[in-house]
Amino acid sequence: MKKIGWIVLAILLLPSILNAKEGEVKIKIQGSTTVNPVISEAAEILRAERGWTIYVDTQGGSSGGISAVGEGFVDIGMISKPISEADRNKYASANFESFKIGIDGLALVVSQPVWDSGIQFLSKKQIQQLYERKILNWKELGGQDSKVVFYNKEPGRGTWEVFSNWAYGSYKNSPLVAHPEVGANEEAKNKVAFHNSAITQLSYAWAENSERIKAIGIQLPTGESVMPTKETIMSGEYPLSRSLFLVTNGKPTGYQKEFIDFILSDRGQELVKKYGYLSVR
Amino acid sequence: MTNLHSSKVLSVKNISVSAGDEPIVKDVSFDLYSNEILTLMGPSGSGKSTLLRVLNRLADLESKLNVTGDVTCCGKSIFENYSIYFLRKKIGLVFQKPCIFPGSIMRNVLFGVRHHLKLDRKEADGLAEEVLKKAHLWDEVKDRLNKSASILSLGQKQRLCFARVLAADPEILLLDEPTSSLDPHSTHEIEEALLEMKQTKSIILVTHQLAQGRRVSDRIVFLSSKEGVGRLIEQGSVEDLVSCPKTKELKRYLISEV
Amino acid sequence: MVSSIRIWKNQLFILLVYLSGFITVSLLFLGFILLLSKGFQSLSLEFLLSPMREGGISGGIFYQILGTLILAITTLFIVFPLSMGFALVKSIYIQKAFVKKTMELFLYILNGIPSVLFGIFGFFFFVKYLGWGKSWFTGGFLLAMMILPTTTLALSEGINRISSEYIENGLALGMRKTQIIFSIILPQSFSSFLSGVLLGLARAVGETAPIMFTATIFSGATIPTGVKESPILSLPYHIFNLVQESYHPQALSNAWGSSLVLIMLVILISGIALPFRLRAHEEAKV
Amino acid sequence: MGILVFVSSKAILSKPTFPFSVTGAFSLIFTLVSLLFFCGMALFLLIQGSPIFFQEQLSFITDADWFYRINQYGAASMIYGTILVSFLAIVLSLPFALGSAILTSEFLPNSIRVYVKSFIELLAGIPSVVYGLLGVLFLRPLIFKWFAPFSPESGDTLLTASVILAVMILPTVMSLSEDALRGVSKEHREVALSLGLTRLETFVHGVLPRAIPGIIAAVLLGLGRALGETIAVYLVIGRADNRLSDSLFSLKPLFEAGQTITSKLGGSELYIAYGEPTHWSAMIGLGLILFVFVGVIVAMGEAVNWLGRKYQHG
Repeated sequence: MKKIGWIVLAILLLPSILNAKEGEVKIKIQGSTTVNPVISEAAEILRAERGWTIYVDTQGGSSGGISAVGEGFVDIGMISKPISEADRNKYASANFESFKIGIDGLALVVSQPVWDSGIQFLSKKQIQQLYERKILNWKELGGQDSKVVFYNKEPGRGTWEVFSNWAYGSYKNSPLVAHPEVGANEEAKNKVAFHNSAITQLSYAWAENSERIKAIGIQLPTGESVMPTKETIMSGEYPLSRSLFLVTNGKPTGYQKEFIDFILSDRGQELVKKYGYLSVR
Repeated sequence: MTNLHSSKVLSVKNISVSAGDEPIVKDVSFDLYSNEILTLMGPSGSGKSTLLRVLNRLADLESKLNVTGDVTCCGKSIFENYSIYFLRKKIGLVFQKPCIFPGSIMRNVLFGVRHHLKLDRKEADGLAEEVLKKAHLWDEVKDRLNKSASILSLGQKQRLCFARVLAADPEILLLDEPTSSLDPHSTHEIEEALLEMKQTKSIILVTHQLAQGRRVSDRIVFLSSKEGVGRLIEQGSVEDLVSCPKTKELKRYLISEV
Repeated sequence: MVSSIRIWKNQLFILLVYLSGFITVSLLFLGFILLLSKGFQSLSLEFLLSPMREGGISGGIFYQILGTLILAITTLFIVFPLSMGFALVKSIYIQKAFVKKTMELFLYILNGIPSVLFGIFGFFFFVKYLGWGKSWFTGGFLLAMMILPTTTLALSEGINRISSEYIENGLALGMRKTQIIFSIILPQSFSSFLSGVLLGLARAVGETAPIMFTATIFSGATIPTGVKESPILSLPYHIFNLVQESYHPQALSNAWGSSLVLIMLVILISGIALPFRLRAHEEAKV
Repeated sequence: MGILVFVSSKAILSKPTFPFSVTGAFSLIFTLVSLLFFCGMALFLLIQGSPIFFQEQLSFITDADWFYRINQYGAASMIYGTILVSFLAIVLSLPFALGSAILTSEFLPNSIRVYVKSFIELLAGIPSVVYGLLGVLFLRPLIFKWFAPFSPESGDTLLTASVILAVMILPTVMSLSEDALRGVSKEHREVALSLGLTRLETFVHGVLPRAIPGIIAAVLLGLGRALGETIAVYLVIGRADNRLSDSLFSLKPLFEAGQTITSKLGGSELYIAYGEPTHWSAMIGLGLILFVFVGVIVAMGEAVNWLGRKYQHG
């Protein structure tokens, strides 16, 4: 017991002993699953080529990223919405620097059967009624007779905030609703794909050319309707779009700056395009 | 007649033991001289075993027992100026029921002593052989020392326990009815070993078999239970007590045993 | 003549028992076989040894396996001495029965605490309050605390089974308390202790909730250096992420593969525990 | 005299090197580490979880709506979800668990029994995230198809969560119940059978009375595990807040998405809550409620054991 005792006491005191060993390049990134694919692949490339250690965590989505940067646990935050005033007040001590790395449309995707039954364009009004559960069956919009299931993005997510800002002017006055929530984009896409009469907010890049789910067009107040495509998003004709940002606390220096520059470089933007987003170039 | 030139090794002075308020043993005093076999004899339930456990302070463990009176060993009281561990090394106790620890015969023999002494391989083997010979078990186990001890017979196991106690080289040996459940051959071996042991150690043997007491012991302390409390009735040499018992309890016991 | 109602009721009872038993065992067996077959389809050496790519869609699970092993070893190193100390204090050093009983009740309550509460407390205390960020050590420590009750109870049951005869003989040989602990008590209760530790470890390896907030991240962690801000990947959390991407066939097959590897690990650990459990069982009979 | 003289003169080891027992010291330190951790955890739950109770008093438990954006916290729907899912899991798993426990302990010969028992114990060890995987891939579409007449909202419903939990706790409840049944000595069965009782009567009158405490303890342990399960429930319950049905016994909520305390705690709301005092306190308040639930279950388990022991000897 004497020998084991000394060893274990050392293990319990390990934390203070071991963290003296730093020095190796370590970048910590946390945030939205919308931005994650681009950053994860970039991290893999940089790890292979330059031997950097880059940790990527997607818990909490955009708000998770902002809080992690605000509290200094993470060097770079990935967010799929602009930094709002509320974010700045919550972390007064941090001054957020954001770098736009791409543009992404935000589509409302429906299950394939809903699309096939004729629901291909919806006006903002109709979307609001769906969101507030005033419309409960697709046949009220001329579609198939089945119950509407609205998978709502978790309020902490950037995608949700951008959707609410568009639908209700500002997310603050969006109504309090109780839909089944989905967190990451993967989960949202997964649930709508497996369902036959569901709708959810999803990044356009994720919805583009995938089976079993379809991105619907928006009927503008002027009457004409616009389908979300790379062109309509770029031209701004498609109203629902947002930029993707990397956020740091104060001016990024050293390896963090190099990382952000890499994303903004041609190779980085190639990755942005590879995953269906629009490059900032 | 006690051999005068030998010194007093252990003396028990008015020891009484009670469990809570109910007495078990009342006011017992006797002395143990060096190189002598003293037998505590009497019917079962006369507190013989309890008394024995007082001598190596195993009784301290049972919280409900309280002991009054004193026991001195080589002039010093065992309750004050002895480290309890050293005391138990000096006064070895062999239990009635043999208790074998898991492991080989060799490991069992050295089980006690290896906590007291640092012994290298050679010393350990030498010591094991020495005490196994003293316990008259060597010839039966010498070629399977590393085999598990559980395969031994009951008699062999008891002799192994005897060897285990001897390994720590105690000055005084206490034996609590060691042969009560053993076969005649093992009983004879142990009694032979005790007689040889007498040259170097002093021994207290607890038994209720009169025959064994007469065969082995120099002196006898006869205990009996009056109104459920163990009392010292008579003590003296084997001849005195057996040939001319003074008290009626001893007489009744001798008749019932013969 | 035994009344027919009794016979009929008896037959019904036997039928129901056989039916429910058969359904349960066969369904569970089918599920298990399905799990193994799906898992084996996507298992390959390359899958086991290469790092993860594209968020788990492609590439292997090497660092996930490594992370899970790091967690398991840390948990073992922490729970082993802690529960040994706790059990020794509870069964040997403490004499008063009342204190022993409260310590035992304490363990039963802790055994019931849901694992997510360990995750949240870990998140608050280690990640945020102490400022360690996500760290493999926190994960190992929390898992160790989670299975501490199981292992401690296993050891103290082993100790209580030792007959006082052995201890009395040890005392009579003049052995000190520490020597008695190490040469009599621990050797004889060790097999039930080890089986408790290994079964606890098998459960800890599969836990996700405690490590989700405190030790694992989505990608990028390899071999942790130091303790602060040194997260790891882990099999359960990886499966948790892949399950949510199961529309993607490659992600789905990776999920099956990872599940199979995790189950293999659990079976391996419980398999090692088997001989000790049998020996502990024998000791209980003796 | 040979070795013995040599032996007694050697340095006597029994004098300790330290004034106190090192093992005792280390055992105490390690016990303190464990006690400190768990008291810290209990204090954490109490101190951080109680402000919400002071602020909302009982409405935190009775109010169903949880809208953290306007700092309105009501845990009723989650408490309802947790209780409904856990008890339904027990109800669904008990007949099968007991059935197979009786089968293996009473009817199966020893050779087969060992294989079945070790297979079931193996299943008890399978991690819950793997059950989640099975649930998402097989159970969800199945529930969606089979219960179409009840028009379930989607595959993720309280029912799916209950079934997943039932399958998860089945092995544990079964193997513990079987231990309880095997605990009854063979003589009881032989005596009853020799009196001409049928297998059913032998079981009901001979075996069951003595095994009841063990079985109840097994059920309570299963319930405790069902209450505390996070990951598998998180994946299949749909995570919809504020779903509290008006009447307690209507079947409708079973076919709708819902939320339990664990699925809320397991989500990413924890990240959003950190830093907002009331929101954080509400989340930890949920943890406190769960802690109380489990404490009650364990206390009931202890009471059953204690009663069982008392009547066993009575």
